[in-house]
Amino acid sequence: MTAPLDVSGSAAEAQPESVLAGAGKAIQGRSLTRIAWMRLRRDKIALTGGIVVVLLILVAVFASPIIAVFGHPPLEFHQDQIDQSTLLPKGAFGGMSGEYLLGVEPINGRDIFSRIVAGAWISLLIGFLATMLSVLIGTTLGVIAGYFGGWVDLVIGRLMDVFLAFPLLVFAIALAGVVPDKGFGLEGNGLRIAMMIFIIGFFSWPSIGRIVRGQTLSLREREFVDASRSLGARNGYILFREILPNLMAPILVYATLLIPTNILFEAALSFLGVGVNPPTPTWGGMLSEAVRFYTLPHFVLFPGLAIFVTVLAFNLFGDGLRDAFDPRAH
Amino acid sequence: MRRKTALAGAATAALALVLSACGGGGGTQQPADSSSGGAAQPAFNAGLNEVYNPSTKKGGTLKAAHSADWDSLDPGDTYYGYSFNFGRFYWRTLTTYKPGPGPEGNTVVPDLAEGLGEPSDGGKTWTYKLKSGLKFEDGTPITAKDVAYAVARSWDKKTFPHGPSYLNELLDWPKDFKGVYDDPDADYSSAVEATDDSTVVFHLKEPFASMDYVVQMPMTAPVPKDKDTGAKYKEKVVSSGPYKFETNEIGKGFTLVRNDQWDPATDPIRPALPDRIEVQVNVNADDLDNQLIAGDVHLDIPGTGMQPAALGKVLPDPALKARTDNPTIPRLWYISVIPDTPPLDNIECRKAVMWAADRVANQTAYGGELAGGEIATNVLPPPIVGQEKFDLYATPGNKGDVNKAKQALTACGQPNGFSTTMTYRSDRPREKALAEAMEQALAKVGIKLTLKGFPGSSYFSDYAGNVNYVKKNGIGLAAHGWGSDWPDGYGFLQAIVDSRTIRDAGNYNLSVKNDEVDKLIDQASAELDDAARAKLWVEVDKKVMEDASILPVVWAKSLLMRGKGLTNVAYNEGQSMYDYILLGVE
Amino acid sequence: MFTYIIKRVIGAFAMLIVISMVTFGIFYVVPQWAGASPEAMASRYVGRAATPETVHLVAERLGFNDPVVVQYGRFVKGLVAGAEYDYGAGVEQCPAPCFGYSFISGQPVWPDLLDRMPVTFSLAIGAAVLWVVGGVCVGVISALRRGSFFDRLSMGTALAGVSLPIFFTGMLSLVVFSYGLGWTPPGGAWTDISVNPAQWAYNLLLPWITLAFLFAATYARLTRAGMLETMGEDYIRTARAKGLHEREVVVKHGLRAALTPILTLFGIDFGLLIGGAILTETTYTLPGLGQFAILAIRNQDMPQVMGVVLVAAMFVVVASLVVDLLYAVVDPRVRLS
Amino acid sequence: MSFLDVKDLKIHFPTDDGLVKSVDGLSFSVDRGKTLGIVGESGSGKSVTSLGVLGLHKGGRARISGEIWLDGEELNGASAEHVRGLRGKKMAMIFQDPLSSMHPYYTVGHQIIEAYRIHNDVTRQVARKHAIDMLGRVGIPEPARRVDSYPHEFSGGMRQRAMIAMALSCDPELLIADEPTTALDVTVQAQILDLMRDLQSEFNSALIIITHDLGVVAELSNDILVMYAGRCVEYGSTDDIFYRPEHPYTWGLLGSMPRLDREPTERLLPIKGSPPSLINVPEGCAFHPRCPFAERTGGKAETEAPALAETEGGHLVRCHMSRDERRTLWETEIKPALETS
Repeated sequence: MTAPLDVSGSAAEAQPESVLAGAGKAIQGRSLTRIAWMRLRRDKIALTGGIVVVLLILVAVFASPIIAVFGHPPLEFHQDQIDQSTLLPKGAFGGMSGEYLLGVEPINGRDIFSRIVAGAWISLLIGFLATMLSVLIGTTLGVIAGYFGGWVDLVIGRLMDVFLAFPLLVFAIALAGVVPDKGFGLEGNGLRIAMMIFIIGFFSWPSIGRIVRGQTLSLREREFVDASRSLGARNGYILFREILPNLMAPILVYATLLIPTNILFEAALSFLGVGVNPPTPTWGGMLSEAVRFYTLPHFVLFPGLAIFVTVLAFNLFGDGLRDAFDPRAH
Repeated sequence: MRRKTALAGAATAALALVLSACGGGGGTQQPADSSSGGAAQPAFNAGLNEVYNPSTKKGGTLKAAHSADWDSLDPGDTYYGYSFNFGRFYWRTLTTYKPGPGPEGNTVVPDLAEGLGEPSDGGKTWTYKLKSGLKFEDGTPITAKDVAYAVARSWDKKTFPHGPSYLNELLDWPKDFKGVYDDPDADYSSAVEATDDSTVVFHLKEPFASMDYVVQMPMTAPVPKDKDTGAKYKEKVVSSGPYKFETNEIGKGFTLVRNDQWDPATDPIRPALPDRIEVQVNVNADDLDNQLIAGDVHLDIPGTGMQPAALGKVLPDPALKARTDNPTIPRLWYISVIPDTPPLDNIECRKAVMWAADRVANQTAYGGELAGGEIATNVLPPPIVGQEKFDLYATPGNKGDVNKAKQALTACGQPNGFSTTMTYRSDRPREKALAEAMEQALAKVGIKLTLKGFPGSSYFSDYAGNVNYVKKNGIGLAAHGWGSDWPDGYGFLQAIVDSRTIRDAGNYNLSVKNDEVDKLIDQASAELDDAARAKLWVEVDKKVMEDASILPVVWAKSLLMRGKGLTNVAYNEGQSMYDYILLGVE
Repeated sequence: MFTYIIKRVIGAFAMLIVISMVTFGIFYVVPQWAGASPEAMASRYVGRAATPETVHLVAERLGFNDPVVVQYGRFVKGLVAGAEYDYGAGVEQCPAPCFGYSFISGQPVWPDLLDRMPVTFSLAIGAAVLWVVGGVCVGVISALRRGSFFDRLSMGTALAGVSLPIFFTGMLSLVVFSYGLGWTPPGGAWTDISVNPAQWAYNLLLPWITLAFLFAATYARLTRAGMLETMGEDYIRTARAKGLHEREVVVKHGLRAALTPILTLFGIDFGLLIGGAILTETTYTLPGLGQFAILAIRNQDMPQVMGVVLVAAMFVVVASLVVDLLYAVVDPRVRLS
Repeated sequence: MSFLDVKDLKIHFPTDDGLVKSVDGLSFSVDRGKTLGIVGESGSGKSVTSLGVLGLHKGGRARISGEIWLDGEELNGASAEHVRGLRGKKMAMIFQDPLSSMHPYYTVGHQIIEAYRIHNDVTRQVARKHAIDMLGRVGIPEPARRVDSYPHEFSGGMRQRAMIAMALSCDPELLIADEPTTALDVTVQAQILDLMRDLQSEFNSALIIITHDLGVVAELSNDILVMYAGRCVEYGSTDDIFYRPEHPYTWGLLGSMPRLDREPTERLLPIKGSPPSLINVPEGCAFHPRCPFAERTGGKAETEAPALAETEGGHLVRCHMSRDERRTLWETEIKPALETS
């Protein structure tokens, strides 16, 4: 599966030249960030996405109190809710009730609502940290490739090709299978999560690397870079003072769009059974258990919807952010 | 070989068992009219103690499916119960389990042989006389040489790594024997020989009584030497039974058609009803259940029961439930409590685990009473001859006893509990559910479990059955399951509780390392009297439970569904599933 | 052009070698670091309760006692020059490319891979046709009617589409259309096109649609963005000024240019997909390369894993090469060197 | 009535930020064989005007009003399809940047053939011959070979010639050239202008040249229209504009015109500031914030929009200053400054 990520530049419509020329005067002097913020504030859909993202983060952070009020501990068995012969929930609609908001799991009667709330942090944490890792690797290598060009660019370009040609999931599954119990000062789920962050982040850097490389290439040719080079500035100075600051906007945008992709990746790994160790709940893991009980719609639906809403929210927000930063879009 | 003594000890004892149980066993009746009439109305467990829907009508196509794949179709390279059972459509062995329902299914009857084996030399030599008129599918007669050759080829574990090793260990193979492939002219008559066209003689290193049970395994199915292609033979097995291969695509399926060279006069035990048998492998398990319910498939080959989604459909529906049988099979699902891992090296800590476990939750994890099995209180499952049920760790409602567990923890010096790791096979959802249930139950007494799943394919080789791995990673508990090759104490217990079988990797005994248990095993193996021996195996069982190194979960039951239009359906205890060779279609 | 192809092919080979070494390392070296002895590795492939002798023999036969370099060399030699397989009663020639024999079933890997390719190809090609046609059409219409109800609806759907994991949509579609309504066959249904084309299509309909939905969403978004951009280009104005019919302006001048970046993406997507649509095939239990890969990993069947990984990587490499060549054909400004 | 008669043309674009009045009440006319120059800074609405005449804003978001009479036919009210049929055939356009204005994926020949075949029912071979012929006529050497080249394989001047060949392929009666030489070297500019003059006399078409550079239209045009902020500020014969200009903006343009006898970097009478946003056109006279003489109107410039008024003989000026005041300024201050420099 490839990242269903829109990596192309955004659109510009045929506009009378006067509009842009005229607008150019009015907004001169404002920073790009402020313009972007102004645009973002007007984009209701993107704002909705952003608000949902914030809510999700809050849910992940305050999972314990939420569960305490609305549910039962996510690992707690409620076998009294289960029909002992079929092992399915006794109540209608998968045992949904005021007590168990989204019903209970078959076999052990765990509270699905609580498990979904408790599963949020894994998805978000891995989504965020893996993205940071790929941004770090992608930006470093992309800037180096774009700035220095020549054989360095060639080698890094080939490296990106190799990564793109890797059957990712196969590797992820294989690697996850051979990871030991302890290592790098971590053990158990800590190591497991670190490994997933590593796998996901390490394999998704080329997408951001390519964008950064392209941007660096064009920045390198700009006058201000030429100017400081002619003044004898060192590479390091040019890179950190002049190129990187100008890369911040595209990096921010594509990082935001990479998060949902990585969340989907995490869900896929958990779905294939190589995620964090049970009984820690994850949305992908819940879905993979639901496969065996496909006759229970609620068991399939809720974790799936949780993934969907999260990914959609990030996509909406990221799209809005990109439109806001990309002057051609408006 | 540590195993030798055990085998030798078992020898004469088992002999007595077999002879008495068989009652001179002739087994010449047609199974359809064997038992008391048979049942025709669908009812729950209708195929358990009698033949359901008996029929002698020939014709039709039996459609069977398998959610995974055979280890091998080669009689010398297979070790799955369903394979032993199903293979009898296209192979015949010296003996076989008596077909049909009821306790007699545990006994063996001659198949290729005219009668059961003739022991001599105090049980060190076993002679089998072949029937006359036996032919391979190409019309060439089956001779004793073909049987001896089949046994000799199966010795080569390099070529046939999957099959059982009993004959490798029992027979007196030449010292420098390299196998029939590496040394085609080797003389292996010191182990097995054809003294004439119809006489097969086995020479054992030590006396051994249960030879008739061993030769019912497919290593004795004849293989013509000139058609033998080693590891590729499974692609084109030459039939000695009533059906032969029409097509065979490894990994997809195969079709069996009638073998016109098979003479029913030589074979009273196989009614051979269908004209054709079609087998699909690697079918999605849920789809297989649905097809079985709908009637598109007659038979689920592995015979281990239905998937949870189907159970949810079948159990509440009386009409569907009436099509099922629910036998207890000689299999125990359990948890190894590994004494190598501190603090489980202290027996009190192990006992704490015993007391803390919620047996009902564990049973539910395994699929509940019908699909999972009866709550197990000790190691030996009920179908094992002489089994006794006892419970050293009885708790109210089987829900575990926090107080007793805490007392044990205190006695262990860990009053606040401890942390350890539990492994399970990640491709087995029931083991995962079990691990989660254990995590919950043990948490109540302060024992913190970390759960780790591993692929089933390398579970015993690389992880739970690998001594180094277990020690290095501090594995305290491991989900496990075991079924017996034949239904006595030795057949069930030896591989999983004898500490002397333990080696570096690939172990099945993960946790029982107790000298007293080993001593009792030797004692039981040497005991001649049936009843006394059975008692001794029960003693082994008790000792293991006292050692608290095995936490029994369930004595497995499988919920089997009789396919629509299937005739002559009967559960056979020896096979632990439906007796496939009896089946016919309407 | 010719030297370019040669260069790329050499580069592709180098990439495959790197990938094969990494894969080999993961499956052969990492377990040893974790402390697995050759015997421990061999005991994965023996039957229940195998004796130590059996395990030792199998370790010897599978070559686990040799240094890893030797084992890798043997693998490469098999690929390049073929290999011999001793099946006991004789020796079989396994012609190049010989990916070896399954450690579990003893079957040669390459024919198994060939056998599964039609499934994955059928899945990928059918879905690709749907998603390219569907995604591009929707994208073009959305771009031309920017801001219309259709645009909002289809872009909303598309965004939802890229946000849905395929194992979720796949499962839902099975629950609804197969188990619920009975309109489509259950998972795992596969008929070769040469046996019955109608049945072939019927069986694959649901996987096609589900997979296409995911990708169509991406392609619709990309096409829309690309169309908006190209339709603002000067040459579109020129085309209009020439008096061209609007449809021709859109299709011949606008779409043609808008599709080139999509071609690149399509090459990568399609290459990855024919290398094994793991999640789709898992969800619908289709016997394709993706399922093969999952089974091979679960069974730790190393020759099968090596085979499927290399074949999958090869498809990606070939697809990207083809795309680059096509790019030069489509866009005359691109010069290959 | 002239061959092309545009009356009170308004082209407005609604945007998120407000209504953009790109063209706001423009009237002009051109006859066959005559040339009109439209001059103004970028953003003054010249290009929008030309696209509007061609009907290229139809169907978009633009709000268009006014009348466009071409050869006795009103185009603004006509159907889009009808106007499309006229485009390329009756009226054609040459664009500013030939590299971006030609499709990069098609050969030059293909693009000319395509243009020709829309309006002429001929075979590909005939059209190809015609294309080669046209390329030859615009002065492209070896046209039979170059016909299969891609735009990016041409030099800038060649591309513009090809562009002209494409525009002329159907013998249009009205030809609009939008900054035809802006993207070209000075030497090539002259060649292209010569070519256009020759071709115009050959085809006897009406020609509109749009440019920000008065120099371009000096020799070519019969009439010149000076645009500012979507409106006409001065309209007259070429002589009027060059020798008797009356609008301060025109003076500014003249002052910024490069001349051979002047240093190219030198800009006399530069126009301070930049063109206004068309969303917020300044109150009163649109030019007043940049006009050095605004204070002479006594505040009128900030409050009241001046009308376009005839000074004499078809010479129109939009300015609050009186005719005499303007003429005096021109004669006493501006002209001498321009001449002495």
